[in-house]
Amino acid sequence: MTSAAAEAPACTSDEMMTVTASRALRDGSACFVGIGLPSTAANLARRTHAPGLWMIYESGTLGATPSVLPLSIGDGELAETADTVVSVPEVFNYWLQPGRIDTGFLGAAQIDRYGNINTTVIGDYGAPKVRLPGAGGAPEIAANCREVVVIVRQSRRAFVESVDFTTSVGHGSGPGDRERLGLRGAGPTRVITDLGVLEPDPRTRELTLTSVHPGTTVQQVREATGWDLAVSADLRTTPAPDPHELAVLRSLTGRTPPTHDGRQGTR
Amino acid sequence: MTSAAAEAPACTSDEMMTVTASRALRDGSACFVGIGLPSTAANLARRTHAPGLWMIYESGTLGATPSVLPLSIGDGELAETADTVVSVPEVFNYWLQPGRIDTGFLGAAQIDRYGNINTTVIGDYGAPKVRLPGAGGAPEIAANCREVVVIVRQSRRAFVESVDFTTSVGHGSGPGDRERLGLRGAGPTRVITDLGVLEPDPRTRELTLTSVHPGTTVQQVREATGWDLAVSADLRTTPAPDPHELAVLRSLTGRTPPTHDGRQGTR
Amino acid sequence: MLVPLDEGVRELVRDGDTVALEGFTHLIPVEAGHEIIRQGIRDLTLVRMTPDVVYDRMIGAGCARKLVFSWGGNPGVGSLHRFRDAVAGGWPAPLEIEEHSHAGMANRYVAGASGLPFAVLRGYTGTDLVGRTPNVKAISCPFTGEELTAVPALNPDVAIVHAQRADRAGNVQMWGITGVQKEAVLASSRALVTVEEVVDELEPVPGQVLLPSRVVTAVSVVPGGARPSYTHGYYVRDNDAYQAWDAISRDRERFAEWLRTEIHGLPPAREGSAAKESA
Amino acid sequence: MLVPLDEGVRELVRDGDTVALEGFTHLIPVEAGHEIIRQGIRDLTLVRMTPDVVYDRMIGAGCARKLVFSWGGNPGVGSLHRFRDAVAGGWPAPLEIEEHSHAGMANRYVAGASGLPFAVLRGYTGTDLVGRTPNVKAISCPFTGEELTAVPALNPDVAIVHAQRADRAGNVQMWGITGVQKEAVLASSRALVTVEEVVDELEPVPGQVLLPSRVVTAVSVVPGGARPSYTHGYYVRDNDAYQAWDAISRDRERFAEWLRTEIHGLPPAREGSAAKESA
Repeated sequence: MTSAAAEAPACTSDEMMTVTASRALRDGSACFVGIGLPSTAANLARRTHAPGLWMIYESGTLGATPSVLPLSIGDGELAETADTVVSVPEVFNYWLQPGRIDTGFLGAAQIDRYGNINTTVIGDYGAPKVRLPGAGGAPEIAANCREVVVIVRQSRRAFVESVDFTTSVGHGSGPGDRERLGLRGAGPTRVITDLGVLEPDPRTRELTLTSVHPGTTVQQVREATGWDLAVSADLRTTPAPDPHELAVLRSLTGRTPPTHDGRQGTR
Repeated sequence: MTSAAAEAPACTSDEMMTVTASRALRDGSACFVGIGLPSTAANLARRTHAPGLWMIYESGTLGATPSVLPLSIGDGELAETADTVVSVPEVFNYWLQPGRIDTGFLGAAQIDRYGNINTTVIGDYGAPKVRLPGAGGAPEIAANCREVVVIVRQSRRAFVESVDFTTSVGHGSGPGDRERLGLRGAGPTRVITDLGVLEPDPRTRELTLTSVHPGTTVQQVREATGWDLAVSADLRTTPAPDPHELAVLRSLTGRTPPTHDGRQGTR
Repeated sequence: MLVPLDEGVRELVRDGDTVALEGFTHLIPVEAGHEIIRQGIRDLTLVRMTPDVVYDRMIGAGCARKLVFSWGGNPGVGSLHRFRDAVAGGWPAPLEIEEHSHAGMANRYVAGASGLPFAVLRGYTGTDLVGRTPNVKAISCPFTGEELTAVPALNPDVAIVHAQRADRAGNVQMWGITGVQKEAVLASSRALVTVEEVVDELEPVPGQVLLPSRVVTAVSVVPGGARPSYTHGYYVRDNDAYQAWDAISRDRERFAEWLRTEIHGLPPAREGSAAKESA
Repeated sequence: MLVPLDEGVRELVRDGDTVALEGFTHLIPVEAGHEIIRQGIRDLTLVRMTPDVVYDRMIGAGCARKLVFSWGGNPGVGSLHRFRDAVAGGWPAPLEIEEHSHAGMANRYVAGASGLPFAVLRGYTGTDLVGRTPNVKAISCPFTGEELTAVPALNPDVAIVHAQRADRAGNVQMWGITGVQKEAVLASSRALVTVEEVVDELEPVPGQVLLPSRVVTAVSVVPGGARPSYTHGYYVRDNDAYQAWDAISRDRERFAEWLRTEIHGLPPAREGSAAKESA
């Protein structure tokens, strides 16, 4: 058993990222799930260590237990397998806003050193280089979930010194900002990438590399980051996926039709 | 046919009041119905001249078509026969508040010359002579229905110079008051009693006797009123119930168990 | 999660709590109210849109310090005599009251369920309700300048509701007229639900409201727990009992006797011949 | 009440209107959107939480002057290319945008449905959305002083939604994921509903939302009217069509050809050999 990591089957960096994200979800907790990597990670968690994970999709399906990965936040199977389906205003007002959701999963087109997220626009708002889908549920997920986990592939394009547009507030410009803004959740507690895991420094709130995935070097992570990335004194190596996790993940993604490409962030 | 009134069967003053109230409801209109006389009048209307009357009870039953008079605003038959049952917040917020209801029916323990209504307390609020049930849905029915019809037995005890407590605003203290208060409905357009019909004077908003029931004198109505009651120059005699109306009313009340005594105002 | 009623009340309801036993004619948690009387819980702030016979009993038994409500009556019958006696006569204890309109109370629960400190509505304006509580204030629309009314959120310590059934995980299902119960449960710190029965699987029903187990603290199986009100699909309203309450509750002594025999299961105090028929 | 789709659109939707074709992945009124394109209606302010391919088509066809939204994408696929081209390239016409969060848009509809000028929520704070529209403002709780966010009501001229079925009186029934459609209909001055079928009696269904006929202006029977989205209980989502839209919409000419053949039923313009296969 001590050599489990060494024996772990080879996996892709996306698989590494998804399995790591799934492990961030506690059994019995409530999770606000977006389509794409968050949904894959949540469904993996529910089929491995967290069978009691309670998944909410913003379409109003509370406690959905889909047998395949949904292609959209409004797939029919989510409604069919949910404990109940409520209206969209109810999801946001009665479930998300009062802080009933433990974990919110978010994607990002850009993220800065304080975990602030852009999913709106690259470049100037009035004359955009790339117009992105926009906010969706993200601003209030980031504000009101007890904690937020961000899943995003790491690159200098995505990990920027300063986001072009703050769609969702992470830790603002540092300590005390969330409190000043009246945001009641803890904000991003983990950013899980294909290279490693970043967590806000408890003192400075700056995202700090706390774990690198097996086979990845700190230098590689720093090179994929658009700011001078801090590294934890207590840097760990992310435990590799175990064979069961990988088998379940591959079975899940294998059952998913090809139109689902897993790159849609919060939906 | 011209002698229909003369041939009308003898009826009680309560029957006269209920039939007159039922005639105030237009076919196809939406009516916010309270238990007691309003419910009796609305159900009578639906079985006579207004088969398309759409009845809302504040319990959330929209479009109920009960076969007997309900004993409470939350009877099971209301739910079973309704087009749909919605939550209580939805009744008030989505249906009453935006002005979707044509007619609100209200009862009163006291009513003053401007149609302001008390259903809260007789005497001093802190040391009441009679503690009444309170507001219920009445303040917002009075504010937000397109018009309000009040049904109340006429007496000096009920028709007072000034109400001990304004539970629901009628025409305030006269012309322009509803507009100043931001109340969007027209307020009480008719007060139907066991003696006659009072309507607000178009200029002064003061309740004015516009119709007396057959066999009732103006003097009788004035004696049952706690202020110097104005009488319309165009005073009419209320058309008596026709035999069909009376037969339907008696069949309705005959099917209603004796626990229903019809004196409960807005519920 | 599944506990006997006495245990559920003992664990969830404490002296001094703000408690909402909600129900809109249908599904009124009457038995839970009786258990609160039985346990002698005191100084409660009772909250409910439509306090009826169960609150009349709790007030008469001395459980309440304050009542927050919008319409207090015996539906289809008339007045609540114990409530009147407490307000006007201070018996068995003075009862503070805070009253609202239905629209106001409903929106106060909605704000509470939504994690907001207040709600906005078109209501109260021009009425004497405004001057009788600090909990109604004017608010201006920041876009149009129009003046509206604000009421603060209601967030009871405990909500108590009755429902048709629950599953073993504690998910609760109710249907028919469901009133403001969902909002009351979501607005409260704790929730006790009495149900007619527990089933393996909650077959969906048209018009159902489902309360996920994570917002329910305890479920107690209490068949008939809403009597004399009704449970849609299980039993009908006992209209005679509401009528009978009028006579029982008019008189302090007759009410005390009712409490003694019907709630506490003691032998009648006044009639020697009836003393053998203990409950 | 029951009218053909072309007549319903002609009577309810006018140049310059604010129109909300709502649907949350499920029950998207795609055919009604196509009919708007076909009738050449212009200068619309399009409102929707989740503009997807049908709005991409309407924008590309030049129907829209402005878009009010919270998430614009091709669900499960990626970007909306016609939307992007209108925003970044001004083609075929400049598109003004006003963007919100989902929570903000949902509450704007709720306020609109409730006859209130604004809604209050915990949202937007600290984001750059705030500076980009005058329609997000701070508001203080009059009881606690806490600062929250206000958004103005949305009250479109016309709401257009798709539902499973209606009865002959025009009562509409939908179930499955029902999103924000009830609020959109109640918030709007007029409402057009396309349905899969008309039935004599609307048998109640668990989870249903019923829109009483008095809030529905017109019903049109349009079987398959939500394709390529889905209608719960009738047909499933055509995921390939969403995928295919990505390629069609990337290119202005290919999109124009698609409009010509698929919406206007004209023969292909570019391929001589295909000209005989007119739609």
